[in-house]
Amino acid sequence: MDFELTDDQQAVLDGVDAILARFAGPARAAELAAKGGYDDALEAALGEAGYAEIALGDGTGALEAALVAERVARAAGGVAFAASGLVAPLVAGRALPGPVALAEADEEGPIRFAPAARTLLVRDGDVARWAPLGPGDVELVPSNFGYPVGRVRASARRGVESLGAGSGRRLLAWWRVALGAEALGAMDAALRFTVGYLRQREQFGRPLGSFQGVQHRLASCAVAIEGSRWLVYEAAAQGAPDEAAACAASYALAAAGRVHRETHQLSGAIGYTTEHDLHVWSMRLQALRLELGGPGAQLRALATERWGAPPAGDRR
Amino acid sequence: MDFELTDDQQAVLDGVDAILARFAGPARAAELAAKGGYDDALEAALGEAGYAEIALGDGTGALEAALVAERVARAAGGVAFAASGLVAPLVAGRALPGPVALAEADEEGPIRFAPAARTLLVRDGDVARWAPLGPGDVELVPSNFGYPVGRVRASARRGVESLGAGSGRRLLAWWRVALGAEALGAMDAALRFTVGYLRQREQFGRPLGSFQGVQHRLASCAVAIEGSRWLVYEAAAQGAPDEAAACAASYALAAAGRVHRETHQLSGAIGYTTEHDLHVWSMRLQALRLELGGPGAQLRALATERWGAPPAGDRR
Amino acid sequence: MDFEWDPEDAAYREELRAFLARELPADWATLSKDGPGSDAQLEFSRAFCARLAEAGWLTQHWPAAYGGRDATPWRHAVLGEEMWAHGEPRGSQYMNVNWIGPAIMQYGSDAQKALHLPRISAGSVLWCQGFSEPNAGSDLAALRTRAERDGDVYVVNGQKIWTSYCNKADYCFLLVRSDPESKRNRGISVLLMPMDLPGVEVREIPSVVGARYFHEVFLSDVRVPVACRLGPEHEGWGVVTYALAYERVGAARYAKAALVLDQIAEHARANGRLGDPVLQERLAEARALCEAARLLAYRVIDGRVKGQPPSVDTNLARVAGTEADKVVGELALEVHGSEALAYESFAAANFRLSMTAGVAVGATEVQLNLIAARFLELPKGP
Amino acid sequence: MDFEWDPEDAAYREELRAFLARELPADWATLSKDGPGSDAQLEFSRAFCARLAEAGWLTQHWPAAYGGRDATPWRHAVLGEEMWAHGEPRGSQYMNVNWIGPAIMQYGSDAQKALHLPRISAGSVLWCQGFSEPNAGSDLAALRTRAERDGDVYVVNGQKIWTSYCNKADYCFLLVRSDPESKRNRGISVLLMPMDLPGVEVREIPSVVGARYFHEVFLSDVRVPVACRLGPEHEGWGVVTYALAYERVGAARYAKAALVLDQIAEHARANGRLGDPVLQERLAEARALCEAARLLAYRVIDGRVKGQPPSVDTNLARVAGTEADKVVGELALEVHGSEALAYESFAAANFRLSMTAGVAVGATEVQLNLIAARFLELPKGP
Repeated sequence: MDFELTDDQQAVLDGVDAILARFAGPARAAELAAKGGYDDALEAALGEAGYAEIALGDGTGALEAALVAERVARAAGGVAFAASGLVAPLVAGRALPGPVALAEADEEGPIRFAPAARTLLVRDGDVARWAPLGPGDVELVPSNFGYPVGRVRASARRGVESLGAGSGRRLLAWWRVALGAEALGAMDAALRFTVGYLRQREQFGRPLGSFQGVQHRLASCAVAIEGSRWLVYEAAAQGAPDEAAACAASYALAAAGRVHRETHQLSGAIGYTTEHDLHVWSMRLQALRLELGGPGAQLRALATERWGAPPAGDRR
Repeated sequence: MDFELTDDQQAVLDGVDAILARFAGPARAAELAAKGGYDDALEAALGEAGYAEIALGDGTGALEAALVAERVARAAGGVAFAASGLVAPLVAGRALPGPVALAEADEEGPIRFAPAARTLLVRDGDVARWAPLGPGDVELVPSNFGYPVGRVRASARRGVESLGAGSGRRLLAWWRVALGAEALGAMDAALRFTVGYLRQREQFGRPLGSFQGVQHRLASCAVAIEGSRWLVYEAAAQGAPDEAAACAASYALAAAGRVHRETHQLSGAIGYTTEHDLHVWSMRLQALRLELGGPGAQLRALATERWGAPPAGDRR
Repeated sequence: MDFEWDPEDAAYREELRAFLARELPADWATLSKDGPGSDAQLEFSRAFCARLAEAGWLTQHWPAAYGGRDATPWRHAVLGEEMWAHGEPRGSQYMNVNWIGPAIMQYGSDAQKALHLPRISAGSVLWCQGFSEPNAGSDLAALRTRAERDGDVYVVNGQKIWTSYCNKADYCFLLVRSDPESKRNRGISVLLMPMDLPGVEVREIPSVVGARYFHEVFLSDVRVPVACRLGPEHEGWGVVTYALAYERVGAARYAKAALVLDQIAEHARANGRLGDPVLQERLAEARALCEAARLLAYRVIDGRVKGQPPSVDTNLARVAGTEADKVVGELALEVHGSEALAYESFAAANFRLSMTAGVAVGATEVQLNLIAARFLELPKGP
Repeated sequence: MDFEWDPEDAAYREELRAFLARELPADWATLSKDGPGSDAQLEFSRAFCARLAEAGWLTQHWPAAYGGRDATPWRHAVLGEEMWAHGEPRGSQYMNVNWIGPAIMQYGSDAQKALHLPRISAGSVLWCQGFSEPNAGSDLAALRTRAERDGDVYVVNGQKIWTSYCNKADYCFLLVRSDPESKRNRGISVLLMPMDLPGVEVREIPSVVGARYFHEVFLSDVRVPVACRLGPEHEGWGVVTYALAYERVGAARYAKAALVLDQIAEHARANGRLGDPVLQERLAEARALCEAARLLAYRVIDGRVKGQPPSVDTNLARVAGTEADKVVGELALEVHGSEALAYESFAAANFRLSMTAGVAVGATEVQLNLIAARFLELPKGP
């Protein structure tokens, strides 16, 4: 047991932080979001520095990939690193041509990062399939949840190459870990933004952040975020066991809902303008809650994994 | 529309308050609870003053009976007024020999007030049945949720006399209104106790009740209680329409859970001792949440009534 | 106690619904997606309110002396519920009729009454409110916008923020500090400022809620005639307090939330998911919140009918209305799943508008403070 | 980072479980229903702890110099989890080994060490803690119990409240104000007071949690030898702070909650209700809370292993542990329905014990204050 980063892990994160400081951040995210764009420059920079291979690297693996995915989300990076750099290599056993978008075969709604993706990785029951995405396969859908999203033609959603029996289950588990890591990074940043704002914002003659009613709500968010952190890290480090992955996603997506609600409630009107940064993370938190059947589906999966509860189907 | 008591209603409540001041209150409740007893003196006093007939009275009806049930619960009265004085007459069209206990035919758990009841009113699908209870029919069950409870023999739970088609539905609706009224009275008293305690209790040099973190939580409870109040009153005044009754019970039982949790959390250790009064109301709030399938069953019923959602069965 | 609608009020509701069915265009759902502040809806409101005025309903609750019908607050509440439930086709004009008009009746000069009241009751004028400032959010008394007297005019300098509707507004109900030496809620005046005066500059604040939702208003040496002042100089706090007391019932958010909730349930049914017990319980929880908010709002109306002074009932109702609105907004997202990612989707539109609940009506935290102080009588913190 | 147990610790857990399976009597579930403070459980703990001591595990985490094995905090955490998951058969003695012993090692005289440590490590002595007072709950520094020096003794007068375990205790770890002129956390001393001294009177506070759960201790002219003082006079605050730093990991409530949760799921399965989606989601929510609390507690242990000073991690872990415990307690009631009305039922027993979570470990509000101040670095209120 060891809950601190190794020197090597710290070096990995220092490296990624340096890249993110140059190529990411809320201002860049808002700029990209306005046009539904993808951050090719960040993608290239991460690729050049070797982060695309980190999940299957020499001395690095899933945990390091999850840590990077968290950092990218915290910096509101406009790339599909969680899918391309964490999920795809760990399911396929090799890197797939990125950017990668993740899909469920029977889900017809818009898909995150699909407009920019070169590869679609699809869960189709017990198998995962992947397919290259061509220009005519995706229709861009206007959205203001902070990600480029698009609808993928039904034929393209079926995928081409199967990754074998059991790969559907692995995809599900890693996808859950990835959602947890992305939610963690975005929550952390949303809370930090809000805390910083409330520290300096005065009302009724003193900083809003000094009111106990405000403090207790922020402190509860901090507990939810730190809880998410360790569940995500543990699930990633252990290779995404089904139960741990469902548990991490369940907890982190519930925390994401709470952090969205509280940060907006406590930030007031500035939370809604694109001239302050909160929306960059908070809207993404909601988008993450719309994926993979939503928080309820993760909870049901956890009950099934933990107690063998009969699968109850999705709520939608 | 009129949200204030009429003079007649005020007179009814003044009368019942005078009786409760003499025969009820938390000290008396704690004394009775210690031995699982029933308050025959209070029952007699209410009966002599004519309150047993208020639901079918001259110029009084269901709303007045609900108001009295609320007052009895607020004073922690140890009598089954809600069942005997509100539910039974409105379902049967006449008073049944009191005290009345309410049961579901297929529910085997302990029943509130059964040890003292002379009549069991049973919901059995679409009909309501009632039966006299004899001495051998009920086994007293030790409990510390503030009510005398007992198990009723299966044969007695089947009831004797049917109240006709549709009476089961009416019983369900009035039972829900009664649960709401009892929860309302107990919540109101629990919150008032807690507010009073926190006003005077000092910590870190000032009254606990002056801390904003505390105030916001108590204020949220107040909203939940006042919301329960009007939902219960409206449902009673309108004759317990199925939807309104399910709505009142749904909201009030959710509020009861919240008020239990918050009043105990904020009162600290004194909430657990029988030397302070909080437990008298708070434990009853939990008992009410254990009845009639619990909060979830009321919610499902509301969904069925409102949107025709297919009945999903009880959670237990 | 009595929980039945007066039969005439109930009949009026039916009449109003028939009117709405006739008057709202077929593409109203699309038109109203960006909320009452959108260009489309503000524009629409001029025609719609004129029709409401023709029917005698726009200012029916005003005294007959000012062209109204002395309708009861209950009758007016029916209008408010139906309007909110249908996306508030009056646009910003609900402010005009609810509290700007009444404030002018109470404090206005004859000239002000003659200028403004007929236009408001005809539905042909748009107003905005200039309250919030960059450093005074829920704390109105901290305002800094200065109005210096220069003969017959006030020279106004300052900045208002989070102003809705002002891109199309003809007038602004503007709070200014007329006494530069004053503190807190003293030394404030109200100006009925024409928005076309030189020095008034409106800038949209881009927002995730929708286009044209929030604005900043910059005021640079705006010369506002003293004749535009509403009420006594330096005593504007009383004017605002009076005006907002009319606003105590607030928007019928619960009516909107209840209607959206029915639509969510309908969507679930259409997709064969209404049998899911989790969804049933979530829908029912939300329904109960809407119903509680409705009755708590009715309690406020009842107090008003009886001429009682504004009370903490308003705060209780607002907290409940906000909660209902938020829960329904979140539920819409959850039920629609990834389809909600689309900006144009029903769920995303409702979620965006529900996000602002609790901020728009004065932060929920302020309401909770007031409930703690006035209803629970808890001691004040330091 | 590494989330795998050391193989030896994992093997130890198995060994411990086998030990518990052997040592806990068949009626342990009934015996332990009233919690670790009940007469039955305190009595049982003497025999049980003696067996743990024989196995070398009771004080394995103590230094070898004091008869321990220098076991790591991780090893000790395995013991803590298994004990809590099984209803804490050590009774009150977890306090002895966790922090009373270590405080005596650090501050005790040779005579105190010789007297107390062997008995604690043999499992044959019961302690209670005399901290809370009627007017000083979570605010320890407000304590008023006076200890006036009279030659070789302190004459102690005052009252302690909410004291658990003291009906059977041999000693009390007692906080007193030894300097009558002092304020707040100065002028406090710690006394290792024998409970059989004249003037010590214990009264049970009847409680809904269970029999013998809480007590008051009245201290009337109790003459406590000065030799019983632990650490320097008037500097007891430092002693307590040191002792409670050992307690920073706290009870493994999450382990108990997780086990109870599995039992609830088992009950639901047995009754054919595990297919209900609402129940599945509620169970899973609770499971996730337990797991988060477990990992947050591990973070605290990790800090301790590394010799880091106590940090806000403790507060995060406590809030999470409390929440998990409460949610599981409420869920037990809900799943068992009216059967839970019976005092003897599994659900009622768990609910009663879970009710005290968050109070017993220092009010959750205090933990939240500390997280706001230390972790979020929010400004202090007035």
